[in-house]
Amino acid sequence: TFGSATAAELVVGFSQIGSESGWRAAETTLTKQQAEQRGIDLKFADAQQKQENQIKAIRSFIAQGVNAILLAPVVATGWDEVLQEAKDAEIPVILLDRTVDASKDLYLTAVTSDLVHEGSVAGKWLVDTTAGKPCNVVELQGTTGSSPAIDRKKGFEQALSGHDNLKIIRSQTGDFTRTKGKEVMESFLKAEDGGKNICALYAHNDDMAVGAIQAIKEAGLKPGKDILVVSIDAVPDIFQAMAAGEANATVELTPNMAGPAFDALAAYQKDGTAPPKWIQTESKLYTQADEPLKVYEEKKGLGY
Amino acid sequence: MTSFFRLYLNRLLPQLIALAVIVVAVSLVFPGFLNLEIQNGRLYGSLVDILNRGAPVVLLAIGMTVVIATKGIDLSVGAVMAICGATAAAAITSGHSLAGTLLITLAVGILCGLWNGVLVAVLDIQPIIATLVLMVAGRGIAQLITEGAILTFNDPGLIFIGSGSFAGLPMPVVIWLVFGVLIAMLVRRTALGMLIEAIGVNRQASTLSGVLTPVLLIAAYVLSGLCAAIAGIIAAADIRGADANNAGLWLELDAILAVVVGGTSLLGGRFSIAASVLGAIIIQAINTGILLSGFPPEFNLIIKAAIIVVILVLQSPRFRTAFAFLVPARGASKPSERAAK
Amino acid sequence: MKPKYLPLIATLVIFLLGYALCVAQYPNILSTRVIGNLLTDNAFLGIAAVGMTFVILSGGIDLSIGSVIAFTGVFLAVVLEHSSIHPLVAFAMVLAIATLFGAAMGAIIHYLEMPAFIVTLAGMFLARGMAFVLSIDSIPIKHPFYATLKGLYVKLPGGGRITLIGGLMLLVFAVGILLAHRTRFGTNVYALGGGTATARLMGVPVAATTVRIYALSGLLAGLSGIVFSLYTSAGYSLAAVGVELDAITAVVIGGTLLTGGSGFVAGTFVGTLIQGLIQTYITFDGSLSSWWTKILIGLLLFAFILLQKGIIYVSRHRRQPA
Amino acid sequence: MQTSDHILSAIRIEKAFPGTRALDKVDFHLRRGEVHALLGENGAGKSTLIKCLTGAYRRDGGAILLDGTEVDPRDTFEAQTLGIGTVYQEVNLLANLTVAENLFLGRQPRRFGMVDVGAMNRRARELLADYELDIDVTRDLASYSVAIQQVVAIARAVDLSGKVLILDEPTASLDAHEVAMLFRIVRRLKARGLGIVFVTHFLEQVYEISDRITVLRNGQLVGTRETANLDRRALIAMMIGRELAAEIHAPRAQTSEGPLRYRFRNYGRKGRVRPFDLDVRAGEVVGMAGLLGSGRTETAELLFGAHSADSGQAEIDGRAIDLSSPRAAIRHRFGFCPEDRKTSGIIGDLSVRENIVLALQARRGWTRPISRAEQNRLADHYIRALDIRTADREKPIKLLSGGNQQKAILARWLATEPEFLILDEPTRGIDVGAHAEIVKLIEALREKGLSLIVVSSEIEELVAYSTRVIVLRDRAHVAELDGNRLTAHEIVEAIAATNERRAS
Ligand SMILES: Nc1ncnc2c1ncn2[C@@H]1O[C@H](COP(=O)(O)OP(=O)(O)OP(=O)(O)O)[C@@H](O)[C@H]1O
Ligand SMILES: Nc1ncnc2c1ncn2[C@@H]1O[C@H](COP(=O)(O)OP(=O)(O)OP(=O)(O)O)[C@@H](O)[C@H]1O
Ligand SMILES: [Mg+2]
Ligand SMILES: [Mg+2]
Repeated sequence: TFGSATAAELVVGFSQIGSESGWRAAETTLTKQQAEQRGIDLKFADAQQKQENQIKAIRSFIAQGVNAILLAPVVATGWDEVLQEAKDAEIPVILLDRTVDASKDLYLTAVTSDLVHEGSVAGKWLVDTTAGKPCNVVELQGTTGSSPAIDRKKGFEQALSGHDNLKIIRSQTGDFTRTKGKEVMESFLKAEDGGKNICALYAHNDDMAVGAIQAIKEAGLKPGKDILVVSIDAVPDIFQAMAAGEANATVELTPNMAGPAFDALAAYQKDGTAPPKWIQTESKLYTQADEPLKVYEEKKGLGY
Repeated sequence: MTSFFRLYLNRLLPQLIALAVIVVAVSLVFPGFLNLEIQNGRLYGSLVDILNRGAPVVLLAIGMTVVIATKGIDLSVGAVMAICGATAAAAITSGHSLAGTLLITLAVGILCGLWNGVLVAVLDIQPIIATLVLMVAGRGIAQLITEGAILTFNDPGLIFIGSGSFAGLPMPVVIWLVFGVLIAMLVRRTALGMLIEAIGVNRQASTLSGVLTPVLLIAAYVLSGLCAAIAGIIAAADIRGADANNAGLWLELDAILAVVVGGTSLLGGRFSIAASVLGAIIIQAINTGILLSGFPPEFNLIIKAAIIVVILVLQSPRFRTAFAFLVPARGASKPSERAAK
Repeated sequence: MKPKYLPLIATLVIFLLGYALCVAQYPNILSTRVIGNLLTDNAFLGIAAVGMTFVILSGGIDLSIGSVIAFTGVFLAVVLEHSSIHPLVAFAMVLAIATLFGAAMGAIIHYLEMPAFIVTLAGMFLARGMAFVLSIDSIPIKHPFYATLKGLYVKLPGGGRITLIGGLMLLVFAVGILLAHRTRFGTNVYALGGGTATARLMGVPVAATTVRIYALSGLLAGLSGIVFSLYTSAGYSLAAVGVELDAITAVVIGGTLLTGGSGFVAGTFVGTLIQGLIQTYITFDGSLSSWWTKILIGLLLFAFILLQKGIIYVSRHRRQPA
Repeated sequence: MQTSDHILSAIRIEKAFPGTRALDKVDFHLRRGEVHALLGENGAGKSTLIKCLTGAYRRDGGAILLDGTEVDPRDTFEAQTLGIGTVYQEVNLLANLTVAENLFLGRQPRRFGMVDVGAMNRRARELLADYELDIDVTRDLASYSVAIQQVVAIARAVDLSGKVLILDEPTASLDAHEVAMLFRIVRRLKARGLGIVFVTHFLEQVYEISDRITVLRNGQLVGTRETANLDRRALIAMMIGRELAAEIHAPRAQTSEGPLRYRFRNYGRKGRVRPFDLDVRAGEVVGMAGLLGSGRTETAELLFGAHSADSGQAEIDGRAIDLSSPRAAIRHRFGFCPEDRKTSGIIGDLSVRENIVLALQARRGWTRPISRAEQNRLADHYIRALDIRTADREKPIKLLSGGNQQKAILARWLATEPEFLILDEPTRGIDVGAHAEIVKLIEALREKGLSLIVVSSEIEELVAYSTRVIVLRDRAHVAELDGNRLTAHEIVEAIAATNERRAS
């Protein structure tokens, strides 16, 4: 009974980046669900995409004396000082979905996927699918300067290197949004001979891919056949597109980062077991062969 | 009538020249730029894309012009777009008819405008701050409606507004053309335009002359809200979903920029809706041009800033007086004036 | 008391009231730790807002400061990583660049008679664009000198601390107050806000003053960028998006008229603290979803403005001579 | 040309604005120790000449000699450092700065690089003491009346003028007492050897103070004369280029009293005007006299609904009416020409045409626009009728000279065909010719059966056209003079009865 009482009083602060995408909304929902299931009192702080707000939030958490802090860092750098403060206050910090450039002893563990790896999974799928046939690829980048955009580009390029049949002919930012994805794709299509020059699209997230698919259709081409579509995140809507044969593959970034994080925290609180410094989530590849409609139904209710 | 048009052309000349220069410059970098063809019964080509993609900013700029003419500013239009897009998506997915959905959405836009207008006209709060409240809170309201997700819909009627076409033109283009002409007629065929300009130049003197200042001020913000609502519907219909997080994000700045590129002073007074529409098209032409040019995206902002600075410098009053002899606008129109008579 | 102090007093009263309410709900907010954090966390905003106050007092606006902050950070990070230049030298370089950048905008505004809103909007695109071109990655700054600077703080009883950057903000506000109210330049700024044409007729050097105002704003944005880079030990081109709006808000809820000519640097200080307080309160509450956070910030902003109006209205009416 | 005794010479000054030649090779010579009146009709170019002299405008041609050496002030600051102090037309100080800051802007006393506010305030008080003004110099200028602001502007210019003092209609908003004070100071400066340029439309003042007169007409120099050798008629002829037919102060025509139409009972507003009773008949001109700040403008604003009354009621033809806003008043065919035309009169960026039709359009509502042809007709009619000097009706009104702006605002109300017209200082800043026109116009309107309320600081003028004069003091109506008692002397007596009370 003593143990359960302390568990009930466990207060965890969660500094979330914001709510800039459906994926992040799902992550927030799942984190809250997981906390509720475990009887954790979750203090949630939305940083509106600003690092300074996240730092303020962590400082406030420390001032309030929470038992642990979850941090989804908006950017990798600049956390040393505030993490040191948390450490001084003996509050364990767990990083969610992105890592930081700080000494590893400043946080308990990081539950993340490997962004570079995601890009290379997508790239590898394209390499395998085209099987040596020449193919011009256009790329829709995420927000310029954001770490997913940089790493997913890097991973994709790594996977493509050495396969001279694959060429990235155009690469622009679509700001991770559907609207911009559609607009940029429209201009790609115009610029590349009405799209006849393009054989595949790689989008840094599914939302841009969904927008681009519409642009491809409106240009009179068949997405998924005339132009292969591969993207990252595995949000529900892309499975609908895959079911309709309009998208070919997506790499999952699971929104359930909190589950493993809370497990690690519980173990640590119980008997001080230090978890590994990096708990990597799986970057699973989904293709049209994976019963997309079924996956869609599973994911629909998660708050994407 | 001819002199009316000449006056009009004279007013729009700098914007037309700027647009022409950009179009020529882009088509030099990208030769296919001017191609137009009929595909699936609609015009297809980069120029059409500019008109189509520019729709939200054009619509916002129409409302913004009137607000700015009253010496105000409306920072909330981007957020109102998001609210209205979310409202439309929520309404249509919860089973309302298309007409009902549109009515609800427009009403919400008008309500937002009313809120801003009351803050400015009745509570006498400075426009930037008054509309900042809704700018900050509005996106939250939009997310409250969609619960942070992208609310997708499949209603063909609503989708038609975003990607259908009418008489060969994309629907968004048709909508802003019709709406723009309507509003321009409304302000210029009635006395509204003059009264609004009077308020913008000297609110106190206008009130003393019997102008119904508070009502007109509120009306200006209501129009801006309405424009944002239409823009929000178009943006949502375009991607078949309401993206509360990103719809209209920072578009208020583009809209203000469009108004200024169109030559309307931020200090209020004289305004031209046609010029603001051209301003918006110029900005979209820059954006599309950058996308077509194939530069790495890191350079987007620099290129955009540079072009805007050049356009603004060219139409700044100082520059125009200093180089008046280069611009034959006034001098050259004289002989033709004589010829016309 | 003179009527022109009313908005300032109103803001102060509102801040104290708000603070008392927060403390009533979360007594922890009274701790020196929270107070120290309030200064440290808002240092960069406060410094930038001082520059913004001068700009707004003169009847202008500067939308470029957020981008300049980002540019400064990236510049410092790149310079410190790729060369052996001492941070102090790099600071001097970046301050010079930021000042020149501001001065150039001021010159364009004055000599080409273009609206400040647009010139600085272009400046905002340009500065962030330059940051992108320097580097799109976020670059950590690992220079030992940074660690030294961050180690400088005054411990308060109760675990709070006044850090170097928090202290710097207080210093900048003090200097700003002197500059506004005790120098000819300061009076000239108010004069421009009262009406450029009149000011010109009265012999105010309009050109020099305008250029200096935007140069000052650039300088302070650069300083704010240095503070931000100290705060985060990194340079990142996407940092500080929208800080200009926060700064404008701080200035305006501090009681300065956006139309220029009336207001106080000290008010901006309180305005900055009010914004920090809203943020702190929301984090302490910790139960709000992302969207309710935004809505609440908007509503609190509205409440502050309304309250300010109310206080001014009521006291004006009471002072009306019978 | 010998320039030895000329402290300031302007030679063949040219200045053109789009559509107007404001100055056409104008020569102007100012001697040491003289008061030189610069006269001309509205729009003759007086203010423009002054602005060219002080560098506020860049001149297109010509030269300026100060003390025999050519100078070229690039801006007003340079002119100030050269020793030219100027009061520009209309109050041109910064309302948001304190009185002391206005006085010492750009030359605040400093200690250790910081402005020494204590010293500045002390010196400001000393400076104003010369003008018998004992006010709190640390308050914003905005908190003082137009008259006080004007005195401050004069004090500043005088203090700046090492060699030359230029006064562009400084007396427009001053009363006799303040004018006398100003003239004392001007004479003192003159004795010190300064050259003083004085622009005004009050010919009495010209003859009282000036040594020489230069007249401009349509941007051209008409001539310079010794004041002593130029009689009034000749002067007016020089200014308007013909003989002025009617005598300016024509004796008041006997009036035929119309029916009582407007009744105000116990009408007032706390803190502004003490409740008063006022009856106005059709075909009657009620003048309002009083010192500056006595509450005339506030009474006028109250009657027009610019501020709503909080006591008493108003009636037209025996029916109670609501006058809570300008619109309500306009519905009852009220019209109001405000005293401060810059902030509450003109719509600067709009054209003369739009300014003239504005009130009419506002009353008709936005759905019933006045056609462009009708607007043109109205504008042209009033431009001709009131002799508004403008290149064309599409010129932005802010580019008109001050007097012509005033006429355009008058036209705005006449276009609405009002029945009750409130004019606050309608002749301020208006030239002799136009002055006579406006007086004639007031008479004509009265004869047409209108009721008028006219606020004016020119008592002679009030006597000329009023059927009755109300005297105000300390925001209260204290006397009503009509019939035989309606003389300048009686009015002055009524005003002066408690002059000692207006200390502060
Ligand atoms: N900035 C300007 N732009 C265009 N025209 C102007 C400008 N300033 C003055 N004018 C014109 O120049 C002429 C001379 O104006 P000015 O103000 O010098 O007259 P004034 O003699 O001072 O008249 P008043 O007695 O009414 O003050 C007028 O026709 C006026 O319309
Ligand atoms: N001595 C004073 N000190 C401060 N404010 C004053 C003083 N005298 C008048 N005022 C203010 O200036 C304004 C002048 O009052 P008002 O305009 O009604 O008087 P007026 O008789 O019309 O004088 P004016 O000829 O200046 O218009 C009022 O608002 C009053 O508050
Ligand atoms: Mg004049
Ligand atoms: Mg008056």
